[in-house]
Amino acid sequence: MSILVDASTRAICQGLTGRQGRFHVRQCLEYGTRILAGVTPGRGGQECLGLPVYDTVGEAVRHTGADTSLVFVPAPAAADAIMAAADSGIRLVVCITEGVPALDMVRVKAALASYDCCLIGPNCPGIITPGECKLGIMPGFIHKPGRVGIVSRSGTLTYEVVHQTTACGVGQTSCVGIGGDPVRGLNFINCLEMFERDPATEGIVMVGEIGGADEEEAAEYIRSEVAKPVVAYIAGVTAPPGKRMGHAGAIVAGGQGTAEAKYEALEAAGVAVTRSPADIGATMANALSRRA
Amino acid sequence: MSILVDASTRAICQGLTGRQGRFHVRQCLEYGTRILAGVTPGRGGQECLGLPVYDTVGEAVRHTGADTSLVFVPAPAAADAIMAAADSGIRLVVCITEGVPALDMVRVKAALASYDCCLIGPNCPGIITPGECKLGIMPGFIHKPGRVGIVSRSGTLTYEVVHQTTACGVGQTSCVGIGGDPVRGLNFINCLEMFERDPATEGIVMVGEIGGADEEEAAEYIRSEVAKPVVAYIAGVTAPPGKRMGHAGAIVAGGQGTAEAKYEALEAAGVAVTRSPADIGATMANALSRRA
Amino acid sequence: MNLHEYQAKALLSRYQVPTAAGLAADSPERAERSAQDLGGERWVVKAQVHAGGRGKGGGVVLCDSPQAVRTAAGRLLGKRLVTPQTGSEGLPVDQVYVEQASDIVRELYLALLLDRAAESACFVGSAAGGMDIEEVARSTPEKVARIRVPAAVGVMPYAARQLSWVFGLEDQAAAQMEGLASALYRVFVECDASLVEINPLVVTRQGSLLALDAKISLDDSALFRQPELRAQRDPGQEDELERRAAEADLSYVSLDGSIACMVNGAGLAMATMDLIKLEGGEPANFLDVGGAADAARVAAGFRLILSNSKVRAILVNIFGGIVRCDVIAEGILQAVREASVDVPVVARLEGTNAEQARAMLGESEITVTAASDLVEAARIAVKVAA
Amino acid sequence: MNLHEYQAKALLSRYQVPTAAGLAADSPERAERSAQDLGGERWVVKAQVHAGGRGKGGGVVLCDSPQAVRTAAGRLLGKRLVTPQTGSEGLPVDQVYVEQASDIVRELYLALLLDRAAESACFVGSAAGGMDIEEVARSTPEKVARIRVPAAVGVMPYAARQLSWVFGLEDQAAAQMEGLASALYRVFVECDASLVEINPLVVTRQGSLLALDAKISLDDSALFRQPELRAQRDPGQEDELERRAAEADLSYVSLDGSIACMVNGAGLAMATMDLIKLEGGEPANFLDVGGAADAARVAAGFRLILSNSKVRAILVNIFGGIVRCDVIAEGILQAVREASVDVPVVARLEGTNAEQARAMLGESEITVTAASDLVEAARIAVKVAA
Repeated sequence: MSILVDASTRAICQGLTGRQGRFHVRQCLEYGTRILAGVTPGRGGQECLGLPVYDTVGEAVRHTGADTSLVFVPAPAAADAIMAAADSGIRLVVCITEGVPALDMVRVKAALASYDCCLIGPNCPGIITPGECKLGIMPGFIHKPGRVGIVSRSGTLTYEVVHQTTACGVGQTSCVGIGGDPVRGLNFINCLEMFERDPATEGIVMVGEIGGADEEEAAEYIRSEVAKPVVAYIAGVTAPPGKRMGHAGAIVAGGQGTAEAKYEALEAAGVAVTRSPADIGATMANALSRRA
Repeated sequence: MSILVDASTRAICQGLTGRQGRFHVRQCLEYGTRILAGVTPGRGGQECLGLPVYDTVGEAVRHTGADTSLVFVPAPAAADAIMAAADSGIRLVVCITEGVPALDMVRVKAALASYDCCLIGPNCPGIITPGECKLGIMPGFIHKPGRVGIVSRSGTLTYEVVHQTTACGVGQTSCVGIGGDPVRGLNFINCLEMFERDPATEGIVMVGEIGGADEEEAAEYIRSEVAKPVVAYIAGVTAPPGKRMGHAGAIVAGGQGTAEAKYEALEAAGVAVTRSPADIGATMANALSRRA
Repeated sequence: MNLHEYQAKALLSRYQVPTAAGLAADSPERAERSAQDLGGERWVVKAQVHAGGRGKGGGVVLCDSPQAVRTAAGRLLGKRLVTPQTGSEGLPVDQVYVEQASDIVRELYLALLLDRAAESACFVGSAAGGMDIEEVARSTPEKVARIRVPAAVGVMPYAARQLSWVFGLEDQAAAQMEGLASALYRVFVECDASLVEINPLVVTRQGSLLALDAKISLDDSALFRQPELRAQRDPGQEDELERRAAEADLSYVSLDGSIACMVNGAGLAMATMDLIKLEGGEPANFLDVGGAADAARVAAGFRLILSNSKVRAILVNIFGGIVRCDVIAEGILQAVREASVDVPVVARLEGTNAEQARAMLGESEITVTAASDLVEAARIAVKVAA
Repeated sequence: MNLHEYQAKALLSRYQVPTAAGLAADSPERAERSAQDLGGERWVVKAQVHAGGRGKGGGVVLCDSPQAVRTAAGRLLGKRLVTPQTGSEGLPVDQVYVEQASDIVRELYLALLLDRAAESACFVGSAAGGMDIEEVARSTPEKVARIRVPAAVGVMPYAARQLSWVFGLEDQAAAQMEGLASALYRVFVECDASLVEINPLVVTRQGSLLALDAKISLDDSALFRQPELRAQRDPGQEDELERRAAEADLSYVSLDGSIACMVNGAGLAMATMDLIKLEGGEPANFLDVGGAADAARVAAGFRLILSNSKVRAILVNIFGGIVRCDVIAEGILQAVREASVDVPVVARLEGTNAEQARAMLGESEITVTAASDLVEAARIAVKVAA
């Protein structure tokens, strides 16, 4: 079992014909993911990586029966691509694109509320269910089918956690990179809810970072709604206030969003926090074995 | 028990100082409803029906701790009033106002999705929990505390149903008039869900009418999610297509929204439908006694 | 409220929607002069009525001289046009629209309407234009595409791309589609429309898009902020009784039966009609005198009902809530007295002071049958009307 | 990207936000002439730096003659201004803004910003203007009002009413508030701002509103569609290393410690800094060379790091996913060779071809310590930097 994607997922790629799209979709296909077509306005009728390319998402959906889309279009076109997918009946949009204007996302999030469509990202590594479906830019080989769900605002830091959970043998059910932008699709709480419901997931790793109050809200949620063990790490204890640490969303502004405040909230909610990014896997393995 | 409002509800009235507002709030107060203040921009500091009047909802909320608002403002100001309430922390807005432009409601509904605020109406009689709280224009005396939840798109037709359920002795837990506009707040499904969860509600009466597909969607929902007996009546079997029957939302357009189609969907979902508006109470009483 | 084609096209032109050059005329002479002023070689003369299917009813005439335009206009103006959508009495033709004929390659259907289920504006498009879209939607739903326009984002490029795909447009026409989609949405929002329909939207021989016919319906509730559009209302296209009802702030719809009804509240009014039908009768009208009916409204309702000569009985159904039944009873008696009603009146009054009201009706010298419940009221009305 | 006060006010004026008359000047002479051109009796000379608290740092001078304006400008221009928000090095003053002094009755705080939790624009207002709003929010949160602006509805009248209530405005000022709220939202949306702050917004003796100071921050991700605003960037206000990093498309933030780090990915970069701290060291910087780092980026990263003289050790942490570690190792060796690095370099390479990469580092003539895991890497770096 898993969340959101599995071996039956039928996907298309918006922006397949771009450099990024072609590069990463090739890897997804090699991983065994069923990406069935690409969409690039103005390139309908062409082929790319052996896949048909359509002008519109509607056309691609009609021909492939896809319900999931992986988005690699350039930032100025990302909002349009996400909405095109939602309006064409796509149920899950994974938007890798970095640098999407925040107000575009404000509008897209408001509009998505009326669609039955789930967005991951933008500015995220994507989602993977090890051994079944990889929709994103993460290195597939570090994953191992297993018992732990991972949700993270970071990219390479997620790979680090995956690496640790693979190394200590617990493996992963699904790993979701929700992205580093201030306004984004899925949030911690959405993923926690899905992992809590997923029978195969025995524990959850949550990797947060400075900025915003999502981790604090997640802590509240965990306290009342999550029975499975949760391990959390928050990056950015040493980050100075007022400075954007790479991600658009990673900034301590107005005294809000410090790593310390997040740790406190999570600890108060009974989450097993670790202050060392090197101990995440071990802490999770530990939590699972205490349960067993 | 009840849904949405009860003896503890603390309400304000937006548009209290208008003719309609004053008239109906007086009746609500006489019924025992805790309406604590009025809001009319430009009239802050005045008194009306012995209640303080404020310029803004924010001010009224701060002074009264209200979490519910009854709206009687004129149609051009209704959208603004609803949003003012939502943004001031009001959790339930009951908008009686008739004739609100449809596009205003489109925008308001889209905006409300990001608030923890429930809207009833507009163009509706309001909500009542008999013996506890009346927020609307329904005649209080026809109600009787009891076992049946009523949800209806109509006004006086609801009173008819209330009258019947009072007469046959089953009484009501709460009665919600969701209103006759095409775009509105609470829908059948929301109310069905609340009544299903309410321990005091033993059966549900649903009064629909021609236009839209809400009854069909409700039928789907009842089939899978509602265990309590549901009795339904749909007004407008004899209504000709293309003609608006009073309510902005009551129109059979493009062959969609006929009473027959709604009856079929409800019957297929196992709902006890009645074709006679005079038999609704008896059908409900019957359904309840079969259960007992 | 509906706009005429010529009004809709003038509005669309203002938003840069491409339309053929055309002029409205209210006399054959003006029609001829319009054709001359417009220039060209062929013209279309179209009867301006609030109904579709004008072609089938002979309301659209292709002419190859200004003289022929005059003749066609003369045959249409001042008459009533019957189309599949008008009913047998048809609608009066007070204006014709004279337009340069277009060179058409394909006919498409495009509309922007309020989608109740999605609670947003929604494009409806089909490559099967010029036809009855409801029929197309029933028989081949896959040929009708719906593209929502969420309020928070408005029209984004994908909407035009999806429509171009549905229509099979390329090059110039596809490029035009984006501007057209945005323009229609602006019309929709800025004019408080509930429907902006272009049927057919045509591709001309030159490969560009043109709105060949146009229908715009406005949200009556928003007319208070659309004074310019409200002024374009043509009461001549409306059912006279319905128009009079609207002026008295009553909601009335003419039906074909013989039992008139007068009810407070739209839902209860429909329910009353349904009950008449269940009891074997046929309702003559829908009439909602308002949730807060008073004696004056009841009187106005009676006047309206009695204008319909098919009426054989009147059923009054009032659920008195806030309103007191005795006040209504007094209103009924007074109205029946003043309007010298010559058909049987059955009244069912329930709610506040209902007993007292029934007594008043019983004691009156005027024959108003007081029914004790809804079913009895309907039965009596059906019986006396037979 | 931030705008200077004078740029922000020019922008606000274009949207009809009331501001006092003012002119920017880059020399004492121009400042004097600006005062003369503006007219009036008293002027304020304000240092244009990207930081608040200018008053406390002596960057705001009230003058009662053009001569005094010249003197004040002379004292500010060409210097670095230190305020509570600049750090000890301060920021360069290349421009002053000369403005007519206003007659102030009350000072308010008004901002429109992106509310992450609400995922919408949000007004923040407080009657306690002219002060540090974060301090006000901490000590007396009830004095700070937040009013969201949902994208689907924009600014509706209630927003201005609520703000007027929070501010205690009446009459003329309250009437002005509605226009002001709408104008700020237009600026916010049309300029892709992340913050439009007016602090203080003042009520003048004449009873009208005036934006006395203004700060506008723009969304860097949206600058591609704001060419006019992008052109107003002042690189002189930015940290030089951070600016150079941005030009090389790297993400860099200067810190005060001695252990430089270079990491691929922002989250892993922060985690690496945190680990250095946990092991008893202090990071010298945040540096994200990108999730898809290559040899060229690694080289650019080294050049950047080495510009900081406080650096005593370098920790490279690369999680090779899509990227191959052997390629990165080659890049490290080359960069260290070319840049003649004279501080110890510790590298932790994990992921694709990590073994091979470690071997390459071990075999090289250049001393790069290959650590086998994250903790070891941090420990070694802390040890060698001590």
